[in-house]
Amino acid sequence: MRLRGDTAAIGNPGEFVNLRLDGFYLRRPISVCDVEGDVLTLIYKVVGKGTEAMSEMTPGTGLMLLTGLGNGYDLSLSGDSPLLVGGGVGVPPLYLLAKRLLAQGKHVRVVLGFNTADEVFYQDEFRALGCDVTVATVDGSCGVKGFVTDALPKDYTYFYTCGPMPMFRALNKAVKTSGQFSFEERMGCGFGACMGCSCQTLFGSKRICKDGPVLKKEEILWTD
Amino acid sequence: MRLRGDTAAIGNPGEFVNLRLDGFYLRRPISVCDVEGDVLTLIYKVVGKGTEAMSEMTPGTGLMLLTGLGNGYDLSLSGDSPLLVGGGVGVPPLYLLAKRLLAQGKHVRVVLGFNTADEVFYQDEFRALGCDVTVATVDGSCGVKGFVTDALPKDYTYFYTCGPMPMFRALNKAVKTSGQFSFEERMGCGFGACMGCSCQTLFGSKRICKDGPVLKKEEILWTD
Amino acid sequence: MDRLSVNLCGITLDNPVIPASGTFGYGYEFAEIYDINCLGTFSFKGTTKQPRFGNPTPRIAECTAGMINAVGLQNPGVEKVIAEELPRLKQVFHKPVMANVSGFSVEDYAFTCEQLDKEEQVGWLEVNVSCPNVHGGGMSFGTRPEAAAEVTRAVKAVTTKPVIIKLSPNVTDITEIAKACEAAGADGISLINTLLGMRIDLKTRRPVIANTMGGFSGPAIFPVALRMVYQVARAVKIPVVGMGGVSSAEDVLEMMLAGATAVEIGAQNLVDPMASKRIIDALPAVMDRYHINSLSEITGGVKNG
Amino acid sequence: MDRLSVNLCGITLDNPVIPASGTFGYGYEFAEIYDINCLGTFSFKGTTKQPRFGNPTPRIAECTAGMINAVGLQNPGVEKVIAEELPRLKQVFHKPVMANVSGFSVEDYAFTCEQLDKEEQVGWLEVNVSCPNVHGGGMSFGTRPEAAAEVTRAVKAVTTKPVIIKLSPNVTDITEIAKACEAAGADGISLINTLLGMRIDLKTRRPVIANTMGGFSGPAIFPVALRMVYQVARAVKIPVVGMGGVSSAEDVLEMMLAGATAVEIGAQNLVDPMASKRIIDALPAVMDRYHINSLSEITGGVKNG
Repeated sequence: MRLRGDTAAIGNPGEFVNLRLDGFYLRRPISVCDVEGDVLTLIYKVVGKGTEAMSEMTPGTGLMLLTGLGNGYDLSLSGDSPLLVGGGVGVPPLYLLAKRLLAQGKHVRVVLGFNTADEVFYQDEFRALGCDVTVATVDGSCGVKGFVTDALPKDYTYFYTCGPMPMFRALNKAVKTSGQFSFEERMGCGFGACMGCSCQTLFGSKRICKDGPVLKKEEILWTD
Repeated sequence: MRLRGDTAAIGNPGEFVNLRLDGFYLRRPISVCDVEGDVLTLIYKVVGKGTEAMSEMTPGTGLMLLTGLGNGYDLSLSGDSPLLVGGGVGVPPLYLLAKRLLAQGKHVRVVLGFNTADEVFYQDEFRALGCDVTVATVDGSCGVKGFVTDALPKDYTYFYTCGPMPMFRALNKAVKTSGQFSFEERMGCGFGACMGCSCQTLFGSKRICKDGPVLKKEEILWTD
Repeated sequence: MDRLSVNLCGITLDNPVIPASGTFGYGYEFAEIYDINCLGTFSFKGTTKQPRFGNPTPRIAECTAGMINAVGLQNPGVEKVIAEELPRLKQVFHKPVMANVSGFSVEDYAFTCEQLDKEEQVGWLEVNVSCPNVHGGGMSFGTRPEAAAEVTRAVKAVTTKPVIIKLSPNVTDITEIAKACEAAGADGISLINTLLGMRIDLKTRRPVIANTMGGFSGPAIFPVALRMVYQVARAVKIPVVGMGGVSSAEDVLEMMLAGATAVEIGAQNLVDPMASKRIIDALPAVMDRYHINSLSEITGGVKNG
Repeated sequence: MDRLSVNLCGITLDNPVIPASGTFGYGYEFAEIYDINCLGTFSFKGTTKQPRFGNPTPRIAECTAGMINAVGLQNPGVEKVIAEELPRLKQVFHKPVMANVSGFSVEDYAFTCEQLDKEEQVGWLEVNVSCPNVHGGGMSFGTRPEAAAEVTRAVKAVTTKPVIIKLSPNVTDITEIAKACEAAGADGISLINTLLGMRIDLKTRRPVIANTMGGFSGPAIFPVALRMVYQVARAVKIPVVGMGGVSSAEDVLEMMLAGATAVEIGAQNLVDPMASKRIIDALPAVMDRYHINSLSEITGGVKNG
């Protein structure tokens, strides 16, 4: 979905917007995939009635959304050759991140994980940016057979990731460097008021929507 | 408001339709003003949020409605020169009634009552049909000064009326013949299921939406 | 056994969808619109010993995602219901029907249930101890465990058909009342009746409802209804009939997972006369989407959070 | 006196609009969006004696016209609130603030209230005896008149500021509890806290909320809230603060006609961060439409139906 409007509040890659949808009480948080001038690109998967309604919107429809939500990724720690690891619906926010890192002259490696070939998306877009892209599918129908952890490069200076919890757990064990994880949680407000999405960290409780969604490896309290 | 659709279920003048409006739980009952082929004409006054929403609809919008609701007027009792008395928002249903009576070769007299000249509507349409029309306004700014009861013709064979309760009470005392009144009430379903709009009559309780909205003079139980 | 069918107190229903009392009359208004024999059954208009006109109008108020009604048990009385309504009902509906009964004294309830129990087409007696719209009766029986139990015992003593007690949600602990009814011999529990609600007309500064307050129903109350169905289903062993804001096949499944054996559809019948049929027609596809083979298997199937 | 201003327990508010506890944090998230000094006041995040992380996630479920939350009184504890939160709050809000307090024992409530009572900026203590999301405390105090009265007495004994008791709607007769609090010395009553609700995820067949049930709020509950405000306002002589699904200036007027002196805005702040400001800005025009000169005149102004 591409939207045109005031994107001034959108800063770091890894931030999200919160969409108001007719007939739904709560807003829908969607991570920012790309922003170019006043054009905002959001990529979402139809998982429930809300995203279903979004998929049925016709071009030209007006949407109310809150922008610039969440902390986003901290690029200052990337080093020269950062690694970006995306799993399924976690892939989109890495696109703007890759763009920004490349603009800083970094060598960006991207590993994208999916269940099967039909689910693979955006690998060409990442390549077009100039990233070095590896795809992994669980059933081997595209790229490396297995999980993203089976497709990690040998050396990288730092990592950034977004994806499902099982991937995070595996990745956390597999990585050799420090890095940042972008988490998902059911949110009430999306701007830090309701404490609906709090999680425990090694440094006290954090709100995924306001203190997150990106947390550094060192602060995460792994539970299962 | 003009709507195009299946009007097959619409029979008698005095029937109503029940409109489903986005964002409102209950439907809105609106009396049928006219029906020509597949074109249905509804005239409504903006009194609340529902009618306000209707007034903001753009041409081409689709609407869900139940048609052919209520009993409507019984034309068989009209005699040769029936009298139609409408007050304010009660005027519209009399239009289709007048049309049908004229089609039967009756001489139709119409008395329309309003508060003031700015509220007057549809008198020309009734004249265009070939009715003998008298308008009364409370402040005398148009037609006869006073209430519809101050503008009744001397002789008529029967009467049909729609309007507010105070007008009904006055009219009931003033008329010389029998006739039919079309009532308004807050409705739940509009088709006789919920008993939300029941009223007492001399012949037991009746549902305005199903056994009405039209009641004969002889069955009405006048309270206070 | 068909994948939609369920068994309610020994009687098999083709499906668990039951239009709720007071939203379906005695069936014929709907029979003009579709063949109501597609329903599991329906619960007819609440019947009392004496005829009642009910409350003054306005009896209806609109709310966000719901409505308030204060009809007040308008009905012709049990004698006329048996003499006039049931024969007409028999013409359009050919399955066991649920007889909904209200009263103002324990004797009222017993008398009316005893009469209806003798009617061949009556399959279940749904005893409404929870009407919010009548004074000195109705809900007062549903807010005290002893009173609800007393009504249950009195009705069971004079009837042979399954007795389902319909409970009010306007209580601190609905499981107490459900357990009291079960102990007194109830064959099932149905819930929830309407929440007590109110609206004020800003123009007139009067309550929209002539009776001041009324029963609030519609999709707005679904989460409260689901919670109470879940609580009661875990508190009693007898079948639970869930209702309250159900307006889709998905809602029916959610109610059943929470513990309902069958599900009543209320206000939705009023805003969409085809609602109950639409829900029944939608069930198979929605069941497929959630990998549900047979409805009778999912009652109470919710896993712990 | 301005046409919007009202007096709550001896303190004049510029307007009756008060963001409700748990939907406005300690104010600064909103202060980033607009100048919150336009508010009558606001009730800050429920504070307890000890720090609390609250319940496991998911804590939020969406419903038709509302939401369920089960945050479970997450807060840093009264000591940190006084040491860290209130100084920050003072930077962005320059009016008396309402301190919302919860506890797990009568002593908890008294201790926490005594500490907050000493804080200069605290104008009122709102004592929450109605949190549905914590076990062995919260709501249990709000469902028994004696318990609510005991908390009230204990708090009043150690405080000087007006004490407003926040009641639970999950009871059979809320007026009993309100009257018990009034008799025990409460200076005001606020209601309603959330209705206990539940949703089930059809995909996982688990409750959407990790804690199984939670507090249901939003426009869906407005008719229930209005009814209870009406009942309580007629049962007690102390001021009533109305809340529950209020999302427009019209809703504010309806609450005040029902008997509210001031009105809290809850869930609406979460879906529209500007909601409380929008409502305040809309009030004058809406008052004109309904010929209301001054808000302080309409409290309890509903005529009999």
